[in-house]
Amino acid sequence: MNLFQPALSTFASDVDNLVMMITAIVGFWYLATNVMFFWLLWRYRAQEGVKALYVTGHEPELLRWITYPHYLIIFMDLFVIVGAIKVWYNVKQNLPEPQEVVRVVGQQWAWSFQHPGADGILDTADDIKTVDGLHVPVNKVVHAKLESRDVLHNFSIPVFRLKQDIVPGRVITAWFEATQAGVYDLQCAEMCGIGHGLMAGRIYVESDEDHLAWITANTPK
Amino acid sequence: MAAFRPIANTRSATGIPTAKLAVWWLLVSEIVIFGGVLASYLMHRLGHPEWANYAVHTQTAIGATNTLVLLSSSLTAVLAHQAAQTGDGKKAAKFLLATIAGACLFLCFKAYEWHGEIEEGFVPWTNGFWAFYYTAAGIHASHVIVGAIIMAFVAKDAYAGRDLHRVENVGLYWHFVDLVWIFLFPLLYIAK
Amino acid sequence: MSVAHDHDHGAHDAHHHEMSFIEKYIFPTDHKYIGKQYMFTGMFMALFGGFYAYVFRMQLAFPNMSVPFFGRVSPMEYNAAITQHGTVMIFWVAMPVLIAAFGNFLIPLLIGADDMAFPRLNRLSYQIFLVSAVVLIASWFVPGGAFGGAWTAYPPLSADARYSLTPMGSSMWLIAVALEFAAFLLGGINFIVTAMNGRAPGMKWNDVPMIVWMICIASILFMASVGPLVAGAIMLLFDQNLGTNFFDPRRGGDPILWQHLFWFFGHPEVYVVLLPATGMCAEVIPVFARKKLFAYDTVLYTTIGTGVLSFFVWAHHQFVAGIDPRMANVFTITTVLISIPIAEMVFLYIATLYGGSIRYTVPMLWALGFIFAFLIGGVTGIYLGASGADIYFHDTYFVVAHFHYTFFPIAFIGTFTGFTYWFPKMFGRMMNETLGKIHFFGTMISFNFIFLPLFATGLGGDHRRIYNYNNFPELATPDLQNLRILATVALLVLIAFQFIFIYNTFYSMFFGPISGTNPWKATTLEWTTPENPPGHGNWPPDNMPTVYRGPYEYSVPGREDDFWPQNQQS
Amino acid sequence: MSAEATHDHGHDHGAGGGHHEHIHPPSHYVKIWGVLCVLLVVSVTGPMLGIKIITLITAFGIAFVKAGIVIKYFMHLDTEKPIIWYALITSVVFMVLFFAAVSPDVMKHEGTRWENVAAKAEVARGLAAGAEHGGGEHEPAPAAEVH
Repeated sequence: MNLFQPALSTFASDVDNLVMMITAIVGFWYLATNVMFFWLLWRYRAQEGVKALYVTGHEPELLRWITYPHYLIIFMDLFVIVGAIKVWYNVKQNLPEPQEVVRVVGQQWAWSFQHPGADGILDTADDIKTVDGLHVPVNKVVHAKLESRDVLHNFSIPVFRLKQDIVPGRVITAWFEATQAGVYDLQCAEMCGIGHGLMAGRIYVESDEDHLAWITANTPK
Repeated sequence: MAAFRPIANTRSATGIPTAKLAVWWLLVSEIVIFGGVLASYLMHRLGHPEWANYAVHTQTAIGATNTLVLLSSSLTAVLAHQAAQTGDGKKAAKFLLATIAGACLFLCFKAYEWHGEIEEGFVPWTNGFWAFYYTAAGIHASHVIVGAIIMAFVAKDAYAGRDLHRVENVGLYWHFVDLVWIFLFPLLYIAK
Repeated sequence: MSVAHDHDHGAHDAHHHEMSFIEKYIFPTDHKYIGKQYMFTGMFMALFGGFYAYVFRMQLAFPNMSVPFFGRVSPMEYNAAITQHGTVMIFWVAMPVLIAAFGNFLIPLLIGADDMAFPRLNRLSYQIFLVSAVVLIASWFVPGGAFGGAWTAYPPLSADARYSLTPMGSSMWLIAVALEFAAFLLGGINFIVTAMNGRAPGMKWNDVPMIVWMICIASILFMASVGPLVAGAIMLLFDQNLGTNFFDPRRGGDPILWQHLFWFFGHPEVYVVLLPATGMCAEVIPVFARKKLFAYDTVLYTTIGTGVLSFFVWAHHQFVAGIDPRMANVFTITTVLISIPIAEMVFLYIATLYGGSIRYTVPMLWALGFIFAFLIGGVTGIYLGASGADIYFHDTYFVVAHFHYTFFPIAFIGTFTGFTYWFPKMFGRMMNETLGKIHFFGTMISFNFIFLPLFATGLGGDHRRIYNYNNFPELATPDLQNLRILATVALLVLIAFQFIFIYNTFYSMFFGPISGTNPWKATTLEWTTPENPPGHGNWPPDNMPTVYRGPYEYSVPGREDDFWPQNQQS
Repeated sequence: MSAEATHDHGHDHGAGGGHHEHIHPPSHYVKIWGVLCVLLVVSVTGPMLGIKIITLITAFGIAFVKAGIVIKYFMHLDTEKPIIWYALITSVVFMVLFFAAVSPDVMKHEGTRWENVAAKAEVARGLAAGAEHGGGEHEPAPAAEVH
């Protein structure tokens, strides 16, 4: 059974590694806590003639058992914070120079895409407009200008580990660099009304030659 | 309204009378309600310099008069409290009636003002400024109305010499209504 | 003020006053009856919330099949079902049962008072709540259908009927929620004031049972966070019905503002319901471990720390929702930091078991089950609080599974803990232990089988609020579909086990063995009432309890009994 | 004034059970009301000078002074228990926090990788229309596509 989506953008494996690191940290705590928990439950079950201890919990030699693990949690929190911010900075704040800029427009309940066409510039006569299919070259930094005509939508490509809400009235820029050619799902991940469950798109990641051929074939006359 | 009081009501572990403590907590919840409106208004106002053009049409004179009315009604509210402290329920009731009169006067000015503005075509759906103008002042005005009604009940009891501690409590609420207006006045009228 | 002396007579008169049927059962002011009203209204609403869950889980497992008792689920009905499920479970089940029902029933009893400080305000609070529930239920049957814009109600979808296509449904939903807030503001003021002022003589701050602290701190959190959303609800109502433009970007408004207004309340709200549930554990674990709560003061400080921190984390719900990415870094730090007080609190509860003499009664099992389940909910929250990982997890079933591992323990396991523990005090009879244990294990096992698969589908990329995954090729795989079916089957099992609970409750209420006034041999004041269940006023007015010690004095050395009630002088 | 206010007269009020308070004569409150009225006049006339910094000080600075006077002398918060102070201050601080954390998204119209084009267009349109057209009425909202 292979549940997980492949990691097919330059930052997808960063996100996955962060998830692995968090899994290691919280998995350790989860197991440690549960071992302690169930051991205590078994060890201190009610037994004939055994009276419970009378302690307040403020005795230093007992409270140590709480505070030392606690310092360790604070220490490990730092790893999570630093790791999360590093990935976040790379995906959401840092913006590498674009090699291609596309416009993505969400509306109830369909996608439309505007590609720059042969001249590589948006909003010129040779722009290619498509519905429900976004065509991008592989191994190129692509900027997506996200716009909405009506309500909130979300530009989500699971294989790229990319997700960004589209807010009407705003232009939000997302970036990605695909690492493998193919056809993948592009989904709306923000409640946008009755047809939210129908708002599917496809992203076509093409090699340079295929992409050029697609542009040539579809440039409006 | 000589109400039955549970023992819980008559205790005072904090040293603050129970009803007064409740009013203070009520004010805490009111601060965040008005805080939400005013913070939202303020961030839009600072982000939209063009709203100054719309704010020109608010009538500072009426706003200032209403500020005076509310300040004066706060004075009568605190005088009612003072009378209640000395145990003079009838005097407290009279001062409360004066406060209610202030509330009514405030609402009359408000109605006149809004009538004129609506006549000129400034309605809540005109633009963002007028939406906030009517909403913020409207929530405040609804507090004025509620305060006046509660004061009428308290005045009735106070006149009969019952539950004089309520005079102070309703006064606290009234001063808070006054406080909100003290901030609404410059935000909606003066800043142009 | 100096003449307000008449209350002494008032208090005495009322105890001699015979109450009519209507006064006692329909419009009671007695805190115990109002508590029970809240309890049963909440449980009644849980039936609706559960039914909606059944409808949409069936649709997800068997797309486009006719669901028994419902029929075919249209996309509109699916959206309405998930929206109303969320709204009902949080605002009409978790809030009324955990805060209002237990708060009303327990606070006066545990602090040794005869009633709430303002009994009629209390009754008004319940009545407003009841109206809000009626408005909500009515909104499911109006033309256009129930509101389906998710419980977060993000505009512009919720602000404009041309987008949501539910003109009446969305306004009535909003009015119902606003009324519910008003009810809990009144109730909250009452709880806080009663606990601050109405305590029995001698009860110092560290003699107050933890559940009272928890409910009061929760009420304060609610009060301090809900204001902006009340204002926002008025603004959204105007947007819907007057055509104002607070949240509509076409005309100068800003939809992001609503998200902030909502989550500024929405996140503290999680802790508003969490704290009472942890409070139940703090009461139940010491009783059945026959041991003092481990480090009372520290538990209290971690609670306050959690409450304060909960105001600084709200935007982690909005990491990818269009806020400035730089702000996300601040909120990542605060969010991960909240693990510090919460982890400490869980450790302290576990540490209470050390050296104990643990009896595995039904309430104790539920309390331990809460810790077990909440641990999973807690650790999975770290994934979502870490902004980098949230890019992938946002709005997937991983989120759904995470918050159900917090909310299910809170709203159901916490409630079962408190309900089975205080049942003898509420109804004077014991519940059946065997049925209780069957219900416990059945619920715990099936609950885990609902939500563990959903972590997996979330990792696999399942987005929330999608009524049919067949439209997305990557998600329409048999592997994922089998997990969805597993979750749905587990839900059916879970629902089936609840009938045991319902039977046990109503049978024991009338035919269970008489419990006596202190069946668990507990120390807190509610177990010292002369009558069981306590009569009006709880204690005779001339013999109200006085407190001499803390609430968890179990197994004190040198004493014959292993418990030492708070009101016993020696 | 504060020395007088903190002076303990030991007057016991039934319901309070140990709540002490000093009773001022009515003239005391009338004086405070007079001060408030003078401040009101200043806050209205100050902005008429048309100097921005004076407008800000007189309008908002004086609003805080007036609020302080009402809170201290009318609501008697100065003689109230500290717990009330903490509760009120906390709620105000939370609102400041709310403003601080939300304004980067709502007050600002652009930021890292996003731009609020609708708000910018609204500002430009409103400024261009100028004060004469006053209301800044919108054109009727474009009808949403019907599906």
